[in-house]
Amino acid sequence: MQVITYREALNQALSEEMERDERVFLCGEEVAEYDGAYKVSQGLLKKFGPKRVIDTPISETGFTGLGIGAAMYGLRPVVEFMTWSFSLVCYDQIINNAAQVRYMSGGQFSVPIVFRGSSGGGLQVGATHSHTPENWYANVPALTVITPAFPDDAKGLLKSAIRSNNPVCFIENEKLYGYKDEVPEGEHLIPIGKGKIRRAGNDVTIISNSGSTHRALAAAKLLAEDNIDAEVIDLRTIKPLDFDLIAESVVKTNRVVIVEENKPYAGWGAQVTYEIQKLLFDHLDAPVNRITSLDVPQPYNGKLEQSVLPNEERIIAGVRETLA
Amino acid sequence: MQVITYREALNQALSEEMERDERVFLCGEEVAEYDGAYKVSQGLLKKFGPKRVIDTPISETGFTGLGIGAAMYGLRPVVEFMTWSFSLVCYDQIINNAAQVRYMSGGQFSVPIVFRGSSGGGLQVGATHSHTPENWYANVPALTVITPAFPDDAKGLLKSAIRSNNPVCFIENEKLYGYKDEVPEGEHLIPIGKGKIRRAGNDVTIISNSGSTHRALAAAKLLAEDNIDAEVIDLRTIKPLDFDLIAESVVKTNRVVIVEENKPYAGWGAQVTYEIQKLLFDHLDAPVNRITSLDVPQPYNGKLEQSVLPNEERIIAGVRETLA
Amino acid sequence: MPTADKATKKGPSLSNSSILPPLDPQGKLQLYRQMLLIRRFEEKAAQAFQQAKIKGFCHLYIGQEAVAVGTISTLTAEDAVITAYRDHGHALARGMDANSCMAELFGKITGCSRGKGGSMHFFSAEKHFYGGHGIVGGQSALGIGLAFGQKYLNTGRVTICYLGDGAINQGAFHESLNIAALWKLPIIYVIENNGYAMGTSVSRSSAGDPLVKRADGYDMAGIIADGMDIDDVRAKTAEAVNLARTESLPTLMEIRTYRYRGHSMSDPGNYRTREEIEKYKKFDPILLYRTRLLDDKVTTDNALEAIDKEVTAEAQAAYDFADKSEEPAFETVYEDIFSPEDQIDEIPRRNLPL
Amino acid sequence: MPTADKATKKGPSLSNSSILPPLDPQGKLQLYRQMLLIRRFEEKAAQAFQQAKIKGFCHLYIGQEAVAVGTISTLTAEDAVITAYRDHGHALARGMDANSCMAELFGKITGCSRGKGGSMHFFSAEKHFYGGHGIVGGQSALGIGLAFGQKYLNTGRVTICYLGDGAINQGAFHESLNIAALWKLPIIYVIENNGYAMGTSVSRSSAGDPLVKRADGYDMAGIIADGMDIDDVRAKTAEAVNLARTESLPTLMEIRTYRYRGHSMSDPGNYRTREEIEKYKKFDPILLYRTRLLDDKVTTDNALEAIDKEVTAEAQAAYDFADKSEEPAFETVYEDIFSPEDQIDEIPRRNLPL
Ligand SMILES: Cc1ncc(C[n+]2csc(CCOP(=O)(O)OP(=O)(O)O)c2C)c(N)n1
Ligand SMILES: Cc1ncc(C[n+]2csc(CCOP(=O)(O)OP(=O)(O)O)c2C)c(N)n1
Ligand SMILES: [Mg+2]
Ligand SMILES: [Mg+2]
Repeated sequence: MQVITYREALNQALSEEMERDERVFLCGEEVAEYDGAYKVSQGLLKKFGPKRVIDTPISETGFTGLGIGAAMYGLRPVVEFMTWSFSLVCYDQIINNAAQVRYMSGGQFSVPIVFRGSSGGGLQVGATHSHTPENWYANVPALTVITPAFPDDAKGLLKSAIRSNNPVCFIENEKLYGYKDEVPEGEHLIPIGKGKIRRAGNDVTIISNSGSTHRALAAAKLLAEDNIDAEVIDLRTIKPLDFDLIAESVVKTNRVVIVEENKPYAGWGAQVTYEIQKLLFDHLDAPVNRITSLDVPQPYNGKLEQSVLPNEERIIAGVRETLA
Repeated sequence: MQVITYREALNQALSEEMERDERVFLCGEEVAEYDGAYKVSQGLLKKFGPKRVIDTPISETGFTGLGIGAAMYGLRPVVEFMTWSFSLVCYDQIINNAAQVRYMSGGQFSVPIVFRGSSGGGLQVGATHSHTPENWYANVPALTVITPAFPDDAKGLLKSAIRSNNPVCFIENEKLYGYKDEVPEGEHLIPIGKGKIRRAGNDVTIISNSGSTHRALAAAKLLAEDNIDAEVIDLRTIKPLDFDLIAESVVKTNRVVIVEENKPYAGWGAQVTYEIQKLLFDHLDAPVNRITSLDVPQPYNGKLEQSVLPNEERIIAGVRETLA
Repeated sequence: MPTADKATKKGPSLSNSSILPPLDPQGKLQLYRQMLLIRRFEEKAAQAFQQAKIKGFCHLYIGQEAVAVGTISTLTAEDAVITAYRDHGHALARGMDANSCMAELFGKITGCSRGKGGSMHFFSAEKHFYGGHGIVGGQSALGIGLAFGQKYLNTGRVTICYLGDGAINQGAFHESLNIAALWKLPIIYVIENNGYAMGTSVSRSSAGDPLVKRADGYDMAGIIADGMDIDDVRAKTAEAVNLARTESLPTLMEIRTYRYRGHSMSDPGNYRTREEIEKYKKFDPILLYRTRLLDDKVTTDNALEAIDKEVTAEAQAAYDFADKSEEPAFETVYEDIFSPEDQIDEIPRRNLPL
Repeated sequence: MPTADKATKKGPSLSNSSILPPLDPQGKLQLYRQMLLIRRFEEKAAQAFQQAKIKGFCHLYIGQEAVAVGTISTLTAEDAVITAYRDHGHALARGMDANSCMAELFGKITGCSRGKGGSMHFFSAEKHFYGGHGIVGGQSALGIGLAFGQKYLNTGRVTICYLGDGAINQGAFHESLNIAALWKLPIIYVIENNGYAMGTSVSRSSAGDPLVKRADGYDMAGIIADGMDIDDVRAKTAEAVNLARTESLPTLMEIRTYRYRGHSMSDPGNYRTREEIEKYKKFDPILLYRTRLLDDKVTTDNALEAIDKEVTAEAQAAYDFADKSEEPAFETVYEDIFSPEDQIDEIPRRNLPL
């Protein structure tokens, strides 16, 4: 199987889907002539031309709205945010328009659109540029939120997202763009709404997504040296949640640690906690524990930022606490 | 004691604080000559003149940013959103600027600002106009989120919010503007971050805020007829949470139902659930139960909308489930 | 004041002579009929609102009828229309059924948005009516998306996107103007300048006069029309539509009009005098057109009365239809959220545990 | 190309003759020194970035020095300055200490934002420098707030708010222009038109030429200056500052400039040719001013060399200071979030259970 980066996997998904369906187009800042700020769209302008790979002005509200209108008109736009942090300037378009037009029109207009781009902290770009917007969007009825951790999922889920007839927030992780792994060539669809066990284990269930899955796996490895056998679930899709998969694991381990980069107050892990304690109350031998970002704005300094993120040290401590 | 409406209580708070401190000014759409879309600012233009009570263009990003800049400059702005649903167009200003400038400047610039306005559903104004943004803002480090349910709190908390040296999201409830109750005249400060027991009880703790507190109280009354004795906590401040008050009650009742108008996925009640199960695990005799809005966009039709809201019927069923 | 004969033109590309073929009497009466239907429909709606059969917000269009009817009359049935929350007039001018519009106001399942949208959120895929949008200025960004789709798919169609004089101060509008001009999209932005955004007069909300001047900054064509005179509206709009259709170029129009009623049904309207309203009523677009039709001997008093009877009956029928229609069943609350998937497996949506 | 002698003026209120008193030789050398300090500082920063002592984004200002130095030289020390993420030049021109600026780039506790802001988020309350803002266009709304505060408090002060040519297409900017004009706020918006927004040339991002034309729509004064010529920058800015200070009226300036380096340190810059860059280097603002100073016999080669030595040493000292400074202690992560309360009880903030 090919071994390619997360970035290349996304690029393949875009390329294959654009080839497959003429209605798919990509727009965003620097996606065309610059080949993408993070090179996810490398080569696409050359391949598909300026009609379908389109550089926009720095007008997120304008081009997000444009994408939604075009989707209502029957196209299948992929709108790139250079980073999801910049989606805050067009929050209204995503929520009031993309997510609600179908409902408000009594089902007359669908909005088959994918919003995608990088996100997350750890790159020392400061508080304005380091948001993890999962919870803000997952809270919105009618939005689907996908956060792949591995190249194969990046490809397979992006292809599924583009084929979905509904608005999808596809939240990539900047730190993973260079991560390499096996990815099937050609047609490769990962189902939306399905998590995956990335490490089987019996002692504790660690639930994570995106960059946090890698942190969780690293922590699990270290815990194994101490004979703590953690199961790591990579949610992949944040909404809808694959609760069946969670339940199966929790029924087995009876202990849960959630690792999420969201800021803590009402992050997505709070929802997962709610559902677990509500539906699996008698299966819990300890409180669900969350390892989140600290409840502070993102600092620039590298050491401070590392301490803000849900780092391995804190995950390990969290697991030990849960097992204590 | 004077018996006045929630609206009048807010008006008194504004008026008293503007009188007290010349740096306080109010801006927003229709706050001046129109006396406020919901008449919260009635008479203030007449009293304080157009320098301090200012009609803005329909430019939420512009005037929110203006407020933040003015706060950095030493003024104490109160920025009115006609409804909080319209704050989605200026989400970036609130999060990246109001909530982060102090941190990013290493503490050099404070942002003493109050964002306030109506919110909530039940008025049949459709999906674009019925948001309850508590969770979106409470998630943000450095924001304080206040949601008064009663006129006395409306007055006392707004006065405290205006005197705070930090950015406060003060989320009023449109359905409560006409609600009348006793309110102390003149100086009356309610501490931010303190909840209040609005009904004492022993069987179950109902945690709520804003409009939901009234629904919870109504449900508690009906439950009492069935000899179910519910304690109703009105959080008043959503962030920071008054966890001590919650804990005291939960240790007594061992059962919790949260009533919130937020959409369910990662609403504020999910955070409260997380904290309760984490810190009071052994005190829970049943899962924490949440009665939230349904996970659908807000429909216009009145009956549908009532079914979407956390109505009394659902609260009662939720309490029964928790006690079962 | 309306600016009959004071219309100015900007931008190099607008043709100088009207490119509309003259209307036959039938066509003229049709315009009259549409304007009057909107008025009677809304008078009925106002009544229903008083009876609490309509709830929430209800923004009436009375006084502005010549704008929607005039502009839309220059379009083909397949061109796209999108507007703000004051959308009854545009919906009816677009040919949407009065019954389904009234039923939507009543929140009934027979409504044009199945009772889910309400007054501010009318939609009709069939009539290429893309809403009805509640957030001020938000639709301007969707508008470029429709025009983009039209161009992308080579449809030869154009889009009209309406917004209010107050809405021009939303950032979304400016971002959209820039993109429309930069990418040469076939869109006509129509600022319906009715003098007020709620209680705020234009001069208190917008720097720069006339509003249409803002087009210049984007090297976009700009044009002013008198919204009380449907012929002027049609002539000016036709130029803009022609520019969009033949050269795929956008235009910003400012159409000067006036609303007689409050901003919404709950607006006492203290920000303007009764005299001002009365003055504008002398320029009533329906009255004006009526006089012109009679002066030009296009029709007779009797014929116009007959039309009034017809549309009054149509409005009443809509009221009755709406009143008798069913409320949506509870289950519909969960419908219309997600489009069925046809290219991937259905996504396993679940109701969150509540 | 820079537009020396092609500057145009718009708006009725700008005075025609320069209102700046002529600079004495000392003053001229001071301008030269500031520009050169910025350049040497950033060359050092580039080096430190290569050494991975600076992380994240680092947007260099090299080539644009005459804009920050020229504009800020027309202000008093108490006027307000606010800009975007390409902020090193403005910070130094504002008189912020090179040590604290370099230390901020290194993320040290001695940095001007205590190591929390980084390159994009410089601040100094003492120097009336209101940031350093990372979200494109976002600062334009804060700018009207500063100017509003200045007017409200009757300070007689003015604000300069900088933004890039790409930033003018953010809605925030337009909303702010409208409010600035409508409320007559003492603000000067300076578009630093360096030809590119990352890899997107102006003509690919902005409809309308020149950019400053967008001021017309708001009946706001607009003015173009040659950003490679510090004297032109000063003369034009002084007019705008005067208008703000004496009549409390805003101006939109477009200052044409060029950046020699990539958008940020990680930009390979394939979107423009080496020739283009070389062409602009002939207009280098520092070189140009140096030549003028020598031609005008204001100073000598030797004196200018001495200045170069001084600022090079200052940049090196800043590097050494930054390098030797302490990292912030872990506890500081929880500091600077909340301002202490002095009118109400301290709010019982608690760390969330993690
Ligand atoms: C972003 C946003 N802010 C505020 C409102 C509330 N609002 C609804 S209509 C309106 C006035 C709009 O005036 P105008 O654009 O002139 O349109 P008109 O009502 O005159 O048709 C306001 C402020 C809103 N719906 N959306
Ligand atoms: C809202 C937003 N969108 C996108 C970005 C990413 N971004 C940072 S700088 C930049 C280009 C800005 O160009 P310009 O305004 O011309 O300023 P310059 O970099 O030339 O100084 C972009 C797209 C951002 N920071 N904020
Ligand atoms: Mg209006
Ligand atoms: Mg630039």
